[in-house]
Formats: sequence, structure tokens, C-alpha cells
Amino acid sequence: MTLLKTTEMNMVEVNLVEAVNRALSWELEHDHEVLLLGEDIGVNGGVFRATDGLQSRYGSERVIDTPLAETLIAGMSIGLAVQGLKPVAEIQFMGFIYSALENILNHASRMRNRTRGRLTCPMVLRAPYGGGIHAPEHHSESTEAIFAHIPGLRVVIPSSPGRAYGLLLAAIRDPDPVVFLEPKRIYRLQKERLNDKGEALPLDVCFTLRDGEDITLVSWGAMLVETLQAAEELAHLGVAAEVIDVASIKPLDMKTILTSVEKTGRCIIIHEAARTGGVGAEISAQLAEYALTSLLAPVQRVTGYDTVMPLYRLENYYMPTVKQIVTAATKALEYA
Amino acid sequence: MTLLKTTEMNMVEVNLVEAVNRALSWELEHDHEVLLLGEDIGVNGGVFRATDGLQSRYGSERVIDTPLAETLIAGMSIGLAVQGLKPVAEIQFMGFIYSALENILNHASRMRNRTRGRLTCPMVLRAPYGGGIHAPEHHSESTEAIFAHIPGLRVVIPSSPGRAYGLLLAAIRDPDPVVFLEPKRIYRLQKERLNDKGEALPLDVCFTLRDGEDITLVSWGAMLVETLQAAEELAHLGVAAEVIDVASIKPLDMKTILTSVEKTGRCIIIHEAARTGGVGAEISAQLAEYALTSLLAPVQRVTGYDTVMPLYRLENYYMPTVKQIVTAATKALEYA
Amino acid sequence: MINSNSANIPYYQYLDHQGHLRLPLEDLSTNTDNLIDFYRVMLLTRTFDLKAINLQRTGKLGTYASSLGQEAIGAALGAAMSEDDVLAPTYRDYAAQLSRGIKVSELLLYWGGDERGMDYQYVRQDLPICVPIASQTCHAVGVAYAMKIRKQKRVAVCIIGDGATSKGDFYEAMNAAGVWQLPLVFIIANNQWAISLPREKQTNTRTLAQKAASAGIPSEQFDGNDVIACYERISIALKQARKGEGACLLEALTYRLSDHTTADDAGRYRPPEALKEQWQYDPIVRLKTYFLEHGLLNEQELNAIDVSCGDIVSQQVDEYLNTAAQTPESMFDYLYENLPESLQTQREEVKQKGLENG
Amino acid sequence: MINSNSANIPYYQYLDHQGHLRLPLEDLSTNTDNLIDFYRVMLLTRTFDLKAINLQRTGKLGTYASSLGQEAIGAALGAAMSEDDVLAPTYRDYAAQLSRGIKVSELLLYWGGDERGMDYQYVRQDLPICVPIASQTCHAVGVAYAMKIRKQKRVAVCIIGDGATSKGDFYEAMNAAGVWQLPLVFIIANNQWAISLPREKQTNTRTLAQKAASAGIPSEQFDGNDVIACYERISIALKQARKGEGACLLEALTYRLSDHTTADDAGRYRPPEALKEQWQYDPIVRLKTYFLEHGLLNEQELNAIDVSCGDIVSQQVDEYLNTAAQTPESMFDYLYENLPESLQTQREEVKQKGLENG
Ligand SMILES: Cc1ncc(C[n+]2csc(CCOP(=O)(O)OP(=O)(O)O)c2C)c(N)n1
Ligand SMILES: Cc1ncc(C[n+]2csc(CCOP(=O)(O)OP(=O)(O)O)c2C)c(N)n1
Ligand SMILES: [Mg+2]
Ligand SMILES: [Mg+2]
Repeated sequence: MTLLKTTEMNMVEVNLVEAVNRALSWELEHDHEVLLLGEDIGVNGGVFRATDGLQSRYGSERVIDTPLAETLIAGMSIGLAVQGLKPVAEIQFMGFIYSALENILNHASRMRNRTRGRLTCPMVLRAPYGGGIHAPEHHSESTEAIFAHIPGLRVVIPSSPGRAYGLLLAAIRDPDPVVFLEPKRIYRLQKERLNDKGEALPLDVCFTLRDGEDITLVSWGAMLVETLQAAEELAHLGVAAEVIDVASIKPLDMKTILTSVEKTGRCIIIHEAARTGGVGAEISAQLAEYALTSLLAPVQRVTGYDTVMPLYRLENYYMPTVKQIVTAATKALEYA
Repeated sequence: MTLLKTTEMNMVEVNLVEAVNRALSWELEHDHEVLLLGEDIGVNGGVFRATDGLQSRYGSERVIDTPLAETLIAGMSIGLAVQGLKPVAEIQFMGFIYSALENILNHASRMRNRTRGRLTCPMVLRAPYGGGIHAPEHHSESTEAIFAHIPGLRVVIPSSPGRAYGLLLAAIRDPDPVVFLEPKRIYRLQKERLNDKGEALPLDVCFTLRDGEDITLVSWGAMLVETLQAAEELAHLGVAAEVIDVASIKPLDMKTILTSVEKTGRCIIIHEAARTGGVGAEISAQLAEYALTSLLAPVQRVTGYDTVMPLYRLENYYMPTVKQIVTAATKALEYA
Repeated sequence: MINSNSANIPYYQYLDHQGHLRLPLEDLSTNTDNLIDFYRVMLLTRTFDLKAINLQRTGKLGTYASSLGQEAIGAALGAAMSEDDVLAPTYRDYAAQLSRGIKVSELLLYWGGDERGMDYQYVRQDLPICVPIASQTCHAVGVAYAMKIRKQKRVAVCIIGDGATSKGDFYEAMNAAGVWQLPLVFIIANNQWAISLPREKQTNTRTLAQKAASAGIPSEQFDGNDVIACYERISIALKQARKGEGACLLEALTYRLSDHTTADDAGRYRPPEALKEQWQYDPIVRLKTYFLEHGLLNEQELNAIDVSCGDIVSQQVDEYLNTAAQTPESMFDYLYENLPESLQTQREEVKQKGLENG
Repeated sequence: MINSNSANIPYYQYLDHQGHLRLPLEDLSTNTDNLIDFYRVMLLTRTFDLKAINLQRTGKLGTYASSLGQEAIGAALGAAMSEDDVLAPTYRDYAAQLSRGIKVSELLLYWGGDERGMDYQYVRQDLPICVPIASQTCHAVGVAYAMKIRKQKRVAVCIIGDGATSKGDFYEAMNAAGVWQLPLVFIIANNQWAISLPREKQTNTRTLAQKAASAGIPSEQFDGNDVIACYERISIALKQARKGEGACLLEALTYRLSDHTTADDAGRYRPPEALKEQWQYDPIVRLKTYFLEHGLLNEQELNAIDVSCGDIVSQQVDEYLNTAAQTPESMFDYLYENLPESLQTQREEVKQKGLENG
């Protein structure tokens, strides 16, 4: 961060969804090629109010209420992007993103490669994701692993208001397509002071949220709440846990994770998504490939189950808990 | 296998795609609830001839040429299945399966769970997949990992005519939805004698294709060709490689793999799909979690790159080679 | 070029906004008993609906989508369908579901976050509520195809909203239904809104019914707040489909008198005057007026229906509230017919979690 | 109910199968120079096409999709479009692409398995060939939206096949184009086949043009083997779109005289008589007859065109065959604007693989 003069400060107290709104607003104001599109994002300001007030401020040509059609939303974004605009599309919930996959995988993530750089796709697809808010069916899943497997794409997940702001700005400015997943469980969890002056954070790097020598806890999105709580509990037990927010799921900054695990020798990966084939598997596999000799204990994954996300009565049983993380860490520490 | 009387033998020499055809035909003949649907599968017999002759034999009501609409094909299969029929749908190439994902992930894989068993989805989605045949754009990808992450689904990949026959029969008879991916590079690679008498193979188990004490090579689909060749080369170098055909990518039979790796202490996973977030990551992660102390060397993955599948001029550079497998194995064996 | 908005789509209304008959009741139609049944279902739906919102507000139910003002379509549809027909509904088609025998307690369980709410005790072949918009259109094609090749005299009915007509699934399904001449009736419950998007921003077409031209199947519009029109027109469509004359598309014009769901605030985007005007066309009031004016039911009889609906709903709410919880491990029990061995450990783990928390 | 197949979709033909003018050439139209240009592009396309099949047969090209018989639509379209309009084509629209300045060598590179075939030297904003059927329809919406809000006088043109009209994308795109009145012309190159599926099994509609009714945009049919009709009708559509009058749907009736691709054998499903009949309607022969009958070009002049097309194709084939290979590591070089650090190792690995094998 560069030092700012007082006049360059625009400090605000915002929660995560307000930070998203601020980032969108900043970019709409400062880059006339940016536009937003999606269902109910205009007059209604989005079902989570992420785009609240933006249509009245920037007009309905730049903040577009689309018909109810996700294939269209993704496909149209590609068309806008190849024309040099910077579309930021909202998929109302991640559960409805699958109709957009063909366009994401076969077109957006490949346009640059297909045309050897002649046409590019600087677009962002935002979607709230994850469980824990007692939402209706299909409104609580975490399928980031599907997107993390797609070459040419970036997948970014913020876990705090500040990172939401900085990473969303970075995503919009990035010349390539980004799937930006917003952990809706923590949309309003806490406010944070941030300087609303349009400063982006780097993509493709992990953020170390807490330093520690004994064990590395790796997570992203809303699960960082439980992960940080677990680190706190572990501290009470005399265990110093390092907590890493992966933030950019793809491309993956394994360097930071490897460096940490080489130091601690122990690692727990925590994510809400189903275990099998989750992003945790990739991280664990790379640890086993590149840090095997540093590992003092098996890498464990504390994750959602390989079940359909249950309707809300049972969703808390599905979600990884602080206790599960602490138990896993304790087990890891038991290895000599 | 039970002993069959001569009269129960119906030995034929078939390649993989003919084995698929035989299995489909057997099941159409013996189970009147089975029907096929897809693009160009009727009169034309499928672009790879997997359904050759079946429409004229079983009629156009049971071997259905659909309009060009993958969302329809998957969605309609769900409707047929909940009515108690057993649809086997063909997606012409895996590159065109993504429009069907919403129906696979949000509906087919969940229908039983959503209705607590009231309605079920005994359907199969077949699709040829993989590279190496100099096919046009979008005709060569391997994205099995996307499906392997979906709870409630099965993902099955045969690697020989016999396994194609037995596993496809099992997939059709299975009461739950199965994505059945056919490695088109080996559709016509070799003929095998098989008994065309409708005997299914078990799902959810790996097949050990070659026994060995020194290292475990794990693969599936067409890459088993290179994997077995690598095992042969290693044998010449005095290394006994065990070769496992995963076959059922989901659910994953880790028992067989773990048992093997506990014996050999070394493992190379080979797949054509992009490395990051591929199914190899899950296998490697589980090895690191459950067999860490048995591992004498890091588990390595020999895979396709994290790039868009190149057009055919460069596809051979993308595909894992025998040499890469042997090199990785040699490296693994160098660990003390 | 032809102006594709110029087609003359027929529009039917029998009972006008004032409760006066504008067309004679037709042959196949609606005797007084039918009408009273419609009234009963509409009222039961509305009673349920108000109660559900109440339960949501008091934390006893999750987010809930009200069907306020749209009861006529479902009441008529439920009556017109045969028991062994199959309904592929959205989340707002309670009237049809209740009329077909799905229980209030089942609907509550569903919105109360319990999968057992989709394990209907009756009409066991009906599809569960479809939340992803328009996906059920293609499912219905498969259901109807099964009926057709089995030579059954059954019909599949698929309801969608006006918003759903923008989704590709809908067109793929209609097109297939046209190609194969399936026994499939599509009904658009056009309530003028898709959350905040008004009908006129959803599409440039003059009617939604005209979209049938993309599939070469017949279509029409009718007053979806006129339960008699709904019943007459749906019955004709079902009869045609049952006779093997193929699929069709019906557009029922209605209005969402509620917020989109309890999580929505329509005040942000819907002009209050529009809402006020639409209350005049309330399908329940309209039928009541007709009953009273023609002396078919008196206030006392109407009141008795009201009371009986209240009783049913109370009893069903009790049943809902007293339903014992599912075990946590039940999330594994309907994933596959036989749980794969590899998932047994996870099942044990969540079971343990349940025991510890319970 | 209304029979949605009853709409009177206009059909235009100027030059009939015998090469006789049936409608007077209109004002905006086609002078002799234009006609000769059309002829030149059609012939160049066919010459390229035959050569491509030849290259495929001799192992110098991958699977190839021929455009035999469909040259008129693209020749007219290419001429009617402005250079800075944007084309969103399928894999069979070479005539339009060549007419717009895309090089034969680029098309060959593409089908020869080299991504550089999509890095067009001219019309750099045109979309590359879209293989997944109908996906480009939604891309074209975005392109047209960009043109509209930037208040440019440009038009996006999206071509699809008859099979593509069954895909949901097409309807989502048309609907959006209707809602926003976009400068977007959809053209269906209805060649009667989608691989083996004949047009009449693709949909139950009498015309494909009538599908515009689902989006409330105007539409029409014309003879897609009559290059004059193609030019006239497309020009009118483009002019309207350019003036801000919104999107439309044109159905050009043509016929695929070839197999679907070189990997296909149409003999398995297409009656030989049908093919034979369709050869009578060959767009190139038709225009040639017209030229000869009206003395606009003589055999010698026609021959000269033939020769010049042959020369261009030979020269371009040489260029194609002599194009140096891409490096293996180029598969990483256009993945992202800046290659993420985490992929450097993989890039090195494939580079090494290249050095070893090269
Ligand atoms: C595919 C999909 N996209 C988005 C949503 C979120 N969503 C839920 S209801 C709704 C509006 C539906 O409008 P309409 O079809 O008119 O039905 P109504 O709610 O009016 O009954 C939207 C956008 C969804 N459920 N599914
Ligand atoms: C989404 C998708 N599904 C399937 C295919 C395989 N396929 C390639 S071309 C084709 C037929 C296309 O027919 P049509 O749209 O009429 O175009 P034509 O080939 O006749 O020009 C099919 C099914 C594909 N490319 N994309
Ligand atoms: Mg609506
Ligand atoms: Mg065609």
C-alpha cells in the first residue's frame, strides 16, 4: 500500500456486501467501459442489494436488468467483452450458474487462446455461494471446484469486506475472465473500515491472516470464520496456527502454502464444498507432491460431506465446525 | 464369473465401440424399459456408430433421434427415468455436455434425495471423450473431474472392450444416474473376445490390470494404453509396476489403490485431463491422508496441462506420454 | 418481413371482474359442485398461504413464496387433471398441488427445510417443486414421452412463470413436445413479475402464448383469475392431449399480489397503484360474488367453508410442527439406492456429530 | 386455440431455379458489378471447398465441414455487411468469411489444427467459428448491445443452422435482442439437415422463420440459393437494424449438397434422389445461367474467374502448407494475458517435450 495523503482518504465502515457495492460503484464511475448485468440487479438492487443504487446512479444502459436467462447472461458478457467492454455479470445464486457453464468453459476461458490474443474476455461473473443462511433449496451450494478445473479462468473468493473490495476491483480490471464467488453467509457478518479509493489487491496470491509455527490451516470464503475461531481455540491450547486465506482458488498460489507447511509440517484444509474432488484435494495433492518430506502428519481435509447440500434443517450438520477443525488439528499434532 | 454351459456362450470379437453397441443391444432386448436417445443415434447409428443398427432393430420409439438440444436430452431423460423407464442418452461429444450440467447436478443426481426415495433417476448419459484422434475444436476434452465432484452421481470410464460391455450393462441396470465416458481414442484400437451374454461388471471397484511390487500406476480410460506400455518398459528396467484401472471415478474405490500403494510405497497417477483439480488430485490427497506413512516417494501426477486442449497439431504435446510416465516412475524409485 | 407480434391470439374470459358470466358455461363444464370445489381449494390455498407467511415471520418456516392472487389457475388445474396425470410444478403452484392431494403439512415441511416435504403421500408420481427456473419443462417432456410410448391415456402438465419463458429450457421442451406430439400441456402462470422484472421487460412479445409458434403447437390466453375460464380452457387442452392431439401452450393472465417471497420487498420496484388495482380482480372475491348474486351459496355457507379451511390448516400446521426431526445421517440415506462403501465413514461422522449436538 | 403454424411468413425469390428473374431488381440492389462479385466469392468458396476436401483426403487437413451448395448466403451477406459490422459465424460460413476478407489460408490453418487460423488478419473483431451449436447467438447479443450503447451505426450478424434452432441459446438470444431492440440480424442457413436429422424432425413448425414470434421480432424466408434474394433481403434487414429498428430473423432456404463433414457419410441417411434433385438448384449454376442468358458475362469471362479463383486457392494452400509450426509452449502463451507463475513449470515441461521430439 502506498501512503495516501489525507485528501486521498475516503474511509468507510462497510460489511462484505457493501464492499462489493462500493467496488462496483467505484469502477463504474472510473471506467466507462464497465457495465453490470444480471437478474434483478437494477431497480431492485440485487436480491442481496449488492448493486443497490447503482442503476439510478449509472443508468439502465450500464446497469442492465436482463431477462431470466443465465446462458444469455454469460454469453452476452462474452460478446460485450470481445467488444472491449468490461461486463460484470451477477448470477443470482451459484445454484443457477450451471446453464452458464458452456459459455464459461467453451468460450470465455478460451477466447484469447482460440484467437491467439486477437479477442479477449475481460469479464467477471459474480455469484453468491455457500450455505448457512437457511436459504431455500439450491441456494446454498459450493461448487467452486468445478470452475477451478477450467484452464484460462480465474476463480476468486473474498473472505472479508476489505478483500472483497480489493479483489473485486482486481477481478474487474483483470484482462481475463474471472468467476468471483461471494460467501453470502458473511455478507453482513461484520463491518470493516476501508479506504474507498479504488485500490485493488493482487490476484493469484494467498493472504496469511495469522502467523503460527505449529500447524497451517488453509481455507477460503466463509469457512475462514470457523478457521480463525479454531486458531483462537488452538492458541488457548498452546498451539500456534498459521491461517491462510487462499482467496484466489485459481490460479493457485501454492508457494505461500508450501512455505508455511514447510515451516509447520502440518496442515488442515477446510472448505464447505463436498470433499471428493474439492479444491482441498488439489492443495493436499500438491503438498504431498512438493512437501512430502516436510510433512510431520497427514494433511487432513475438514469439509462438507459428499452429499447433496441438505435443506436447511440439517445444513448445520453438513457444514464443517470449529470443533471438527480443532479435532483434526489436535490429531495432526499427535503425530510425533 | 459363473461357469457357463457352451449353449450359454456367445463369444464375439469386438472393439470398444462395438462392445458398447452390444451392451446397448443386449439391454434393449432384455429390458423393455430401456430406451436410447440422442443426436444422430437412429438412422445414422451415432457419429461413432455406437448405436449402429439399433433403431432398425428396436424401433424409433425406443431409439430416439432427438432435436439438437442437450438441455432437453438430459432433462427429458430425467422425466423418462422418474416414470420408471431406463433412458440411455448419448451426448455426441463431451465438449457439448455442459448445457446438460444443470439437469445432471441440480436434478438427476438429487431426485432420489429430494424426494426421499419416492422418485429415482435410473439414467445413463454416455459421451465419447478425450483427445488423440485429431478431432476438430471442442471434440477432445477430458473434464471427468467436474462430474466426479457431484454427489449422488456415478462416473464410469471403461478402458477395454470387455470392461466397456460389462460396465455399461451395470450402469444401465444401476438405479441411480451414471455419467458413462467412453475414451474415443481407443474405440477401435483393439478387438477382444467377449461373451455377449449380458453379464455386468461391478461398479465402484478398480480393476488391477497388472500386478507388481515396486510401484503403483493408477489411471483410467485411454491413458491405460500408455500406462501399460510404461509398465512394460519398466519391466525391462527390472521394475515391477502394478497397474490399476480406476474405472469408476465416482464413487471412488480407494481401498484397492491404498492396498496397492501400501505394498509398493510409490504411486504415479496418470490422466489426460488438466492437472489442477483433476481426479488425480483426489486420489493423491487420499493417499497422503491415509497412506502417508507407507509412501516412500511423493505421489506424482502425469497429466494433461492446465491449458485449453490445443487444436490437433499440438495435441500430442498435451497428452501424457509413455516416456513421461517412465520418467516419473524412475524418479519415484530414486527415493530411498 | 412479418411482424411476429401481429398474430391473433384468442383470449378467454367467462366470469368477468364483476363476477358476471360473459360466456355461457359450456357442455364439458363446471356445475355448481365443481364451482364450490374450486372455491374450497382457492380458499384453502389462501388460508395456508397466510399461515405460512405467519410461520415464516415467527421463525417457524424458512423463506416462503406466496401464491396470493394466483389461486384460480391451480384450483382449476387440480380439478381438471386426472389423478394419474403428472404435474411438474414451480414453487408457487400450491393450489394445484393441494387440489391433487398433496398435504399442507408436506408443503410446510418443504419450506421448513425438510426433504420429506417432497415425499408426497398421494400423487406419488408428481414431480417435486422445481426451484431452478424452467428446468421442469424438459422433465415434463420425458414424462409425457413415457406416457405416449406406453400408450397410456395420461397427460403431463407443466406450469411455469412468465419469467421462465425467457429460459432456453422452455423452448427446447416445447419444440420437442411439438416434434413428438406429446400429451403435454404447458401452462404459463403469467403473474406479470419475475421478482422485480415486469413482464414487458422480460420479452418484446405482445403475448406469451404466441411463443408456441416457435414449436408449432397451438396456444391461447385466458383470464387466470377467472376460475371458470381456467377450468374450461385447461379441460379442453387436457382432453385434446389425452386424445393424442399433442401438446399446447396456455397463458393464464394473473397477478402476483404478494412479494416475490418473504425475503423480497416488492415495495422497492412495484408501483402501489398497480397492486391496488389488481386487488379488484381477486379470483376468490370474484367467484364469491358470483355465488351470492346467483344464490348458489349464501354468506353462512361461505363462512362454513372458510372455517373448514381454517381447521384443515391448523391441524396440518400442528402435524408439521410436531414432525420429529430427520437424523443428520439421513442426508446419506437417499443419495444412492445403496450407499457406496466409501461414504460409510462420512455417514458415521455426521451421525456422531448429531449425537454430540443432540 | 390458435394454430401457431398458420402465420403467413413471406417468402422471397428473385432469380428462379432456371435463372430467370421473377421480381424486378430493387432500388437498393444489385448492379452487374455486384453480381459478378457474388459470383466470384461463390466460386472462390467452392474452389476452396473442393481443395479442402482434397487436402483432408490426403492427410493434409483435419476433419472438414464443406459448404457445398450454400455459397450464395455468405457471398451476399459478406457484400451486404459493412467492414466494421461483426459476424458471428458457424463452421460452414466460409463464403461470408472470405467475402469479408478472411483468408483461405486462415481457414485452412483452423481446420488444419492450428489456432492461428482464428487470428484473422482482417475483420479483426469478427468472432471465430463457433463449433458448439448456437452459442454464438448469445455472444452476438453482447456484441450488438455494445454497438447500441456506444451509439455506433454498426450491426452484428449471427448465422446458425436449422439444427441450431432447437437449442435454448437461440431463443434466449432472440428474446434479448427483442427486448433491447438490438442491431442484430439472425440468419438461419436452413440446409435441411443437422448431420442426419432432417429439418422436419428438428421441429414441428412449418417455417423456421416463424420462431421469431417467440421474441416479438420480425422475420421472413427467402431462397438461400438465389444470391440476389439473399443480398436484397439481408440488405434490407441490415439497413433496418442500422437505423435502430431492432433485430430480425431471416430464414434462408438452402441445401447441404455435401456430407456433414469429411467424417460423415450422408449416404447412410440421405435419399440419393433428394440430393440429385437439389443439384438442380445450385446457386452458382443459376447465376451463371443468368449471366449467359442476359449476356452479362460470356463463357470466356466466366472461365477467367474460374482460373483466378484456382490461382488464389493454390497460392493460399501453399501459404498454409508452408506455415511454420507453432511451438508446443505456445499452448500457454494465450491462456492469460500474463502467464501465472504457477504455470511456468508446466510451460517449461512442454517446451522440453518439444525440443526432445523436434
Ligand atoms: C435458473 C434460475 N435463475 C434464477 C433463479 C432465481 N429466481 C427465483 S424466482 C425468479 C423469478 C421467476 O419469475 P417467474 O418465472 O415469473 O415466476 P414467479 O416467481 O413470478 O412465479 C428468479 C429469477 C432461479 N430460481 N432459477
Ligand atoms: C451443442 C452441440 N451439440 C452437438 C454438436 C455436434 N454437431 C455438430 S454439427 C451438428 C449439426 C448442426 O446442424 P445445423 O445447425 O443444421 O448446422 P449445419 O451443420 O447443417 O450447417 C451437430 C449435432 C455440436 N457441435 N454442438
Ligand atoms: Mg412471474
Ligand atoms: Mg443444417
